[in-house]
Amino acid sequence: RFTELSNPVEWASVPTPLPNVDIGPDSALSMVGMPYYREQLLSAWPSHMVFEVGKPPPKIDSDILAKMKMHDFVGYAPNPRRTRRYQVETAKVQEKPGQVQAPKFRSEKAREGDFDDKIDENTPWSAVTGDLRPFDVPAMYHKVEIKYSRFGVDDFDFEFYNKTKYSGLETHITNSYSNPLLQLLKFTPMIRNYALHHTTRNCLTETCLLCELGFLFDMLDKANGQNCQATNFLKTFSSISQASAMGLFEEGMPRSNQSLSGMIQSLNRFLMEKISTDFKSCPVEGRDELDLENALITSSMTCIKCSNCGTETMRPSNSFVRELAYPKKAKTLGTFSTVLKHSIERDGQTRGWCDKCRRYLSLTTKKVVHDVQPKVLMFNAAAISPESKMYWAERNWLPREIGIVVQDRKFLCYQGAELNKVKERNPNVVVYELVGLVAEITGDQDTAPHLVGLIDVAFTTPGERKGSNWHLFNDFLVRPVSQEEAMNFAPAWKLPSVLCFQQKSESNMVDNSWKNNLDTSLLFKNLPLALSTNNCQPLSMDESPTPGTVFAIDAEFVALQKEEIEVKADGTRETIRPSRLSLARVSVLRGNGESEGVPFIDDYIHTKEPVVDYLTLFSGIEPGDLDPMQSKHPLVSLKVAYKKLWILLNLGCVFVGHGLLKDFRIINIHVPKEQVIDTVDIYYKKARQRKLSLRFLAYYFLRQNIQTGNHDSIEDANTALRLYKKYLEFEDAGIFEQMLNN
Amino acid sequence: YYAQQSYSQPLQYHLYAPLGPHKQNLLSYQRTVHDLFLKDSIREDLQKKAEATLQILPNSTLPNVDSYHSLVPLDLHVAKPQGKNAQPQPQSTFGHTSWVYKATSNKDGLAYILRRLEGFRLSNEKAIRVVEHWKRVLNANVVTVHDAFTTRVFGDNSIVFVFDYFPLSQTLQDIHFGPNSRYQNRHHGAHQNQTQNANTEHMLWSYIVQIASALKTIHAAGLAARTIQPNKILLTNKNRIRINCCSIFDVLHFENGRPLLELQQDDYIAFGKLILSIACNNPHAMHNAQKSMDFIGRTFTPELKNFLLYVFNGPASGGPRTMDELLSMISFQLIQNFDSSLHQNDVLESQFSKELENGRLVRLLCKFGFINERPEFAHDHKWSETGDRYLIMLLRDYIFHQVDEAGNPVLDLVHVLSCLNKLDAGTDERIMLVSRDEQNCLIVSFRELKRAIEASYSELSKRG
Amino acid sequence: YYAQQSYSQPLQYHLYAPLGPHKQNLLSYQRTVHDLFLKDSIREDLQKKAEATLQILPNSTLPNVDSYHSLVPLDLHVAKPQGKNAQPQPQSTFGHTSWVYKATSNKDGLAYILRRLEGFRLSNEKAIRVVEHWKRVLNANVVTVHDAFTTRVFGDNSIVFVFDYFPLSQTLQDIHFGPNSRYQNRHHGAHQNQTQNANTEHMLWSYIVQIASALKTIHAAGLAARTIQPNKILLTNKNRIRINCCSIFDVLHFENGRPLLELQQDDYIAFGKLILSIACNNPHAMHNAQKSMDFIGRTFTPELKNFLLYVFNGPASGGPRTMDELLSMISFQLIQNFDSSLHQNDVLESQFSKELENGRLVRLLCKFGFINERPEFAHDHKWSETGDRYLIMLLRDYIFHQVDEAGNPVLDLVHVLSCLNKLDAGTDERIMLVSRDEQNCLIVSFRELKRAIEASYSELSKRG
Repeated sequence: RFTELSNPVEWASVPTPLPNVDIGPDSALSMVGMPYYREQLLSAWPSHMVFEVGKPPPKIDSDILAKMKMHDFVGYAPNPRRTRRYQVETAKVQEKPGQVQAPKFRSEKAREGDFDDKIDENTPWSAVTGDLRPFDVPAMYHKVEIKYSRFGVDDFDFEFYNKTKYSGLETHITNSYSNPLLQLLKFTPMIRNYALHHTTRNCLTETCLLCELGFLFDMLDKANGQNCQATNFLKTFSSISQASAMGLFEEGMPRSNQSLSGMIQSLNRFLMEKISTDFKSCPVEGRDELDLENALITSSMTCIKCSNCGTETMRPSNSFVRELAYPKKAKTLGTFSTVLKHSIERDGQTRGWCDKCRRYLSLTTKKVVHDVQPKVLMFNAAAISPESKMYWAERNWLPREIGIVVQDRKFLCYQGAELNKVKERNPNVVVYELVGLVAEITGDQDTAPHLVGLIDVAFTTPGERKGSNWHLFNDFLVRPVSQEEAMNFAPAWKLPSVLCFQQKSESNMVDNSWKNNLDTSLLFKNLPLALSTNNCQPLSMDESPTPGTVFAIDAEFVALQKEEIEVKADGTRETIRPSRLSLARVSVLRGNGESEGVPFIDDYIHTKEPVVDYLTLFSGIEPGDLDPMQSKHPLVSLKVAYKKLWILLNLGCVFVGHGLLKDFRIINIHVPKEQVIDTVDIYYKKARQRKLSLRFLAYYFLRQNIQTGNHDSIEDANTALRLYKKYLEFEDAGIFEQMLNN
Repeated sequence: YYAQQSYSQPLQYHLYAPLGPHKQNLLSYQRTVHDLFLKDSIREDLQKKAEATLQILPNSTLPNVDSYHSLVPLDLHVAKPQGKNAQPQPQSTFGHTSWVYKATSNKDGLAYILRRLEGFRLSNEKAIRVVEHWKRVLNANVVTVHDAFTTRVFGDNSIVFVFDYFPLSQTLQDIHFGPNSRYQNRHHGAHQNQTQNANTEHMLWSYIVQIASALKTIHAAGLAARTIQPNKILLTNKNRIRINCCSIFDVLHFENGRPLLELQQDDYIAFGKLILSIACNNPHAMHNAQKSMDFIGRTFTPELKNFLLYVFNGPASGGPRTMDELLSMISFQLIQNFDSSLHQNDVLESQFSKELENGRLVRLLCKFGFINERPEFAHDHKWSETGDRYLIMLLRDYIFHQVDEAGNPVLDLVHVLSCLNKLDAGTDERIMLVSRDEQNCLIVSFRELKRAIEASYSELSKRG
Repeated sequence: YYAQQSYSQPLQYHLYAPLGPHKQNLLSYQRTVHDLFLKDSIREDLQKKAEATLQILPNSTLPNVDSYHSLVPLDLHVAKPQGKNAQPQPQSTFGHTSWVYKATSNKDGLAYILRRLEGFRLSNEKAIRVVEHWKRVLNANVVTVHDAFTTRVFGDNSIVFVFDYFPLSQTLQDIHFGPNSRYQNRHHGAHQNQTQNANTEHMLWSYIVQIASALKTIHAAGLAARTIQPNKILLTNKNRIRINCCSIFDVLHFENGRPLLELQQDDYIAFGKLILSIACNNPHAMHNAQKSMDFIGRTFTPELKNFLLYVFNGPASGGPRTMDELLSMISFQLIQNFDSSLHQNDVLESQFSKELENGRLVRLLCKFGFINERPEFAHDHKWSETGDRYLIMLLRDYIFHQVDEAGNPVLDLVHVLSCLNKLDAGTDERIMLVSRDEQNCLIVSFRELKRAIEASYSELSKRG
């Protein structure tokens, strides 16, 4: 039966035969035609949709690539399931997680009236840890950059990066990669003490790095958290040709074959040896000239045994720095102390000449450590090989303390609970504590690696130590961190380079007695070169400075490198480096007494580097002035000029001058506020926020025209002194405010 | 222009792709679907031209002429179709009733224009041989003549000239002086603003340079154009003109042949008249030549006036006008037009390459379609979803199945196109594919994926 | 007029009609003129260019620079890549170690050339601002500079100039004097035949006209090119040249700025040297200027010699060379090149008109791709493989999974395209889909299938 009103059966249409065309690789697709259409085509896309072009190709996370196993041409790896399958990256520009924006310039803040510093100091640095993937570098480890506004470096808010009382070191100085190692040495009490004591001596060697370390450590102490620069240390270091030969200089090294970690380890070796030598040339009173060397060196013998005749020969092999060697093919990862023992003993096989057998044979070598134990044990971690990275990936692998016993030509090393047991039964065990370390931070491919220091600053706290106090020293960024944070590593981005242990008995032995032993002879001497033309009279013995003695000071500079700017594609301009200035002349005048205003220092500094700009108008220095062959002025080395000022500083003298902040920065000295009287600050109208020039002040208050030609530091220092005296007069009469407002 | 009977709806170009609203204020890295594909205006223009070329007259009674068939009469006076059944009126030019047809050659399948002059009796064979010379005149600003022959298929004695066909072209007459001209209501230059005058002058120079180029080729071939008149010059593209109907006068007036030099000098004057009338926006500008020249002097640069003075009066030294002189007079404009035509080339090439790219992407997407999810090979080990085909499937997901954080689909055409392009080129970029169970990542380069697709495809075609 | 309910219409070929003037019967000498700029195989050429543009460097350690990413070092001395791992050597030009990279801008997604000079320390902001003037120089024979900035992301102080990228371009140095130059083994003109000499002269004039065009724009902008040297001029297409590296010298030598007039006059002389050395096929032709000029006189037309005499010696009247004089001197050649470039426009347009459908098909196939086999909606009832989506899946099988009697796959692109076209338009033609288990037939029209896809797609975009 059929229903009467059945729907007609639907049949497929009889298709029209297809055009007999062949669509080859070069033929147009329009060879197959379109039917006529009366409505919008299906292929039409809505026009409101917005698509973005120009996105960089997505990056595959490095940990996935690390786990990838190749099979044919496909790399397989387990899916970490960080996002959904094929989830789009929403951010147009992939920002590095945890990147912290540079703070506003001080001048910007001042303009915007933004004095609100109440932001929780932790926020910018720690808020991001939540979202970090295992290979992401936390914010505080990122390389920090100084920004320069048109007001120069003073406008940069260093405080944003460091709210501790431990000063950081600035970057943008040649070879400042060494900053973390310098900090590590500073917080190793033994080395600190030796350096400062040495510096008080009359060591005049220009290339003495121990002196420079002393100056630097003193500056870091005095700055008490303010940013410092290792300018003079690095300048001296950079002038040592031996260091250049060892490849310790940043400049001129192609980026590709420069392993920063390798450089800092070589530097470590070089420095230890260099300061030991420096110490010998001018030892501290009452100490052996080998004192420092003995404190640093691990002396050992290499025992070479012939495999044929069994003859043993011994050769001394001393070293300041031990390199860690990681056992290969170890079934289980050993502890740090087993690695240490392995590294020190270093059994090995070599082919060599046997005197007895008179032929080349395979020899077994074994290192034997004597019982002399250094006070400071430096290790280079040399964590390059995959197996070494496996060790450092272990959590809490690095022990806080290790104990070493050398008995019967055997080197024994203990840690942890075992050490505590050994301590009880063996009085000969020497216990070392970890002072700190230098670690290399490798970001993603786009950023060059850099170094940071992780240091327990508690060791240099005088007196009894209460627990540990770890700090991160990332150039001028300094932050307290947990011990957990400091002593754990992540092979993807953080690996140790240098480890520093110190004998427990030396901890917290902070010796500040050097301040009482200053050799001040330099102040009273007229060096042969210093045949003064500027009525310069050296201090007589009855003019010996005492705390509070006032001196007027002014310094002049020349430029060694022009300012360098960056102009981006969008036209924004940024100063990358302000012009690099160098001290060219410094004048110090007596501030009181009969000879008030008479200079006793007027040093022109012998400058070896080429000068790109003498800035003659401002400095009064003319080409040739700093060249001993041409100069008509007495030239001294930077070290001599510096040391005089340093002695005055440590005698507690007070410096009067105009705009001294810049002068001190370039001299590379930190003078505590109590010891500075700056006429810029005295004659500062708070309401107008304007700094007044020396020339204007001289004209207005002293009715005197100065700086009519090129500047002259004696004139300027003298003017500042007289302005100060004028100020004292006004103050005395109680009319200073009134005078200033006029 | 005829609508086709059996498919009475003309193409709805606006339905092709939505016209908008186009988003304004997009950032430089943002695109809408319109920016990713060919511009609608270009596509529409080309499609209309193609459509016009393919237009046929249903139930036509027009005969085949020589090797040409499918004749469609065109009325060049009326650019727009005037209703379905309007009969085109023959023109009367060249002293004969004249018809214009579009026709298809059965030699090469291409469309040509047949221009038929009714009632022409050829008495001297040499007359029609003149066209041979013209055939060799190849200039981008001259409509090439391909043939000339006499015929009686229309039931009379006709001569037919065969020219290149330029669909949707218009004459300068239509454009500047026709009833629908957009220049129609423009007032004389005095009332126009500076910019308008500059634009007009720009156009004039473009015309001058192109006509000069055409004349140079024609004169160098020992011929004279004789048709430099607004109704004999076609505008085939924006600002692109071509001298039409060349050779016809040479055939028609073969007997009373005037000296070549005279005819060529006449070309210069006709050239001047044409430019003058367009500049003055008045077809009769020559009637008051002095006034018109004054106007030119007031409105345009002195160079234009100098050009006109030269073509009207000849060189100051007396003697005939020469192409050399003319060209060096306008060389400055010439080089500018040269530059713009090279620019135009660059634009066309980049558009063209984009379309070719799309063509390749279609082929690629079809390969995807051929390979993926073939049910009949499910049992076949080699074709199962492992190895190459598994990768191809995951790649398809990678390209099309992007999601956002909430798991909602993301329809990102740019992502699709850029993936396909990279795949097509086989770049070394590595991407991370994720298995459907989300357990594994597969890292593979586009180069390898391309190879995998090619292998699968050729496997498939071997079976086919 | 009839209802078309169940009727199938033939597909119309209206979208494919060859456009433009037809030139099938060209004589060989005509070809040289008209194909002056056009590559013989545009398709292949464009495909290669697209591939070169997309090429990336696997495992690259090159950083992102400003807004540019995916850097690929190019060695302009060696046009072809020398194997994957060949390290390109830096060039030392402009007095600095110099690198050239291809990079993609994240602002507009286009490829650019970054030219990096190593060890450049900028201390005067004004120097780099010079580039602003150059950015406004837009000429079809000048490689446009887009940006200049300094950067330290390479681990040194570099200045980077951003130029337009021309894939597969070569310098005139490579082409005429390079080791693989096809001009390498040509002997001096005396041994060449007339045709070869004519062709060479043709090319020379083409170069001359193009450089003149570039110089005209540059000089008019108050600048000087300073880089008219064979290794600083790119050939980007057949006979199409562009002056490269403009603005670099202006920035580098900003401090010791020489007067503009002097620099511009230097451009003329460099122009002459370039043409002379190419004409003599000897990079050192200037070393023996007299002999070289004699050779020119013997081999080429007097016009070429006159041109060279003018650029070397300046006008007979003394005084500086001017563009006006130069242009009117070469206007004859200029108009020929103008004609050629218009011809090229015609050819490109006609090629282009065939490729109009590609974009549409890509858009259609992308919709398919977005809808089909989305794994994440497998659990969702509406998105499961029933209803609309089931149909779409069967349609996909119908389009792509055709088999022959033996069950072997049929890979018929024409079938695919005609289905897609019918689907796109939504015709009433009904087709029979077969379920995957082959138990049921579903008869459905393209119109309904189109609706089903539209519905699925809009559902998808609502979620997105």
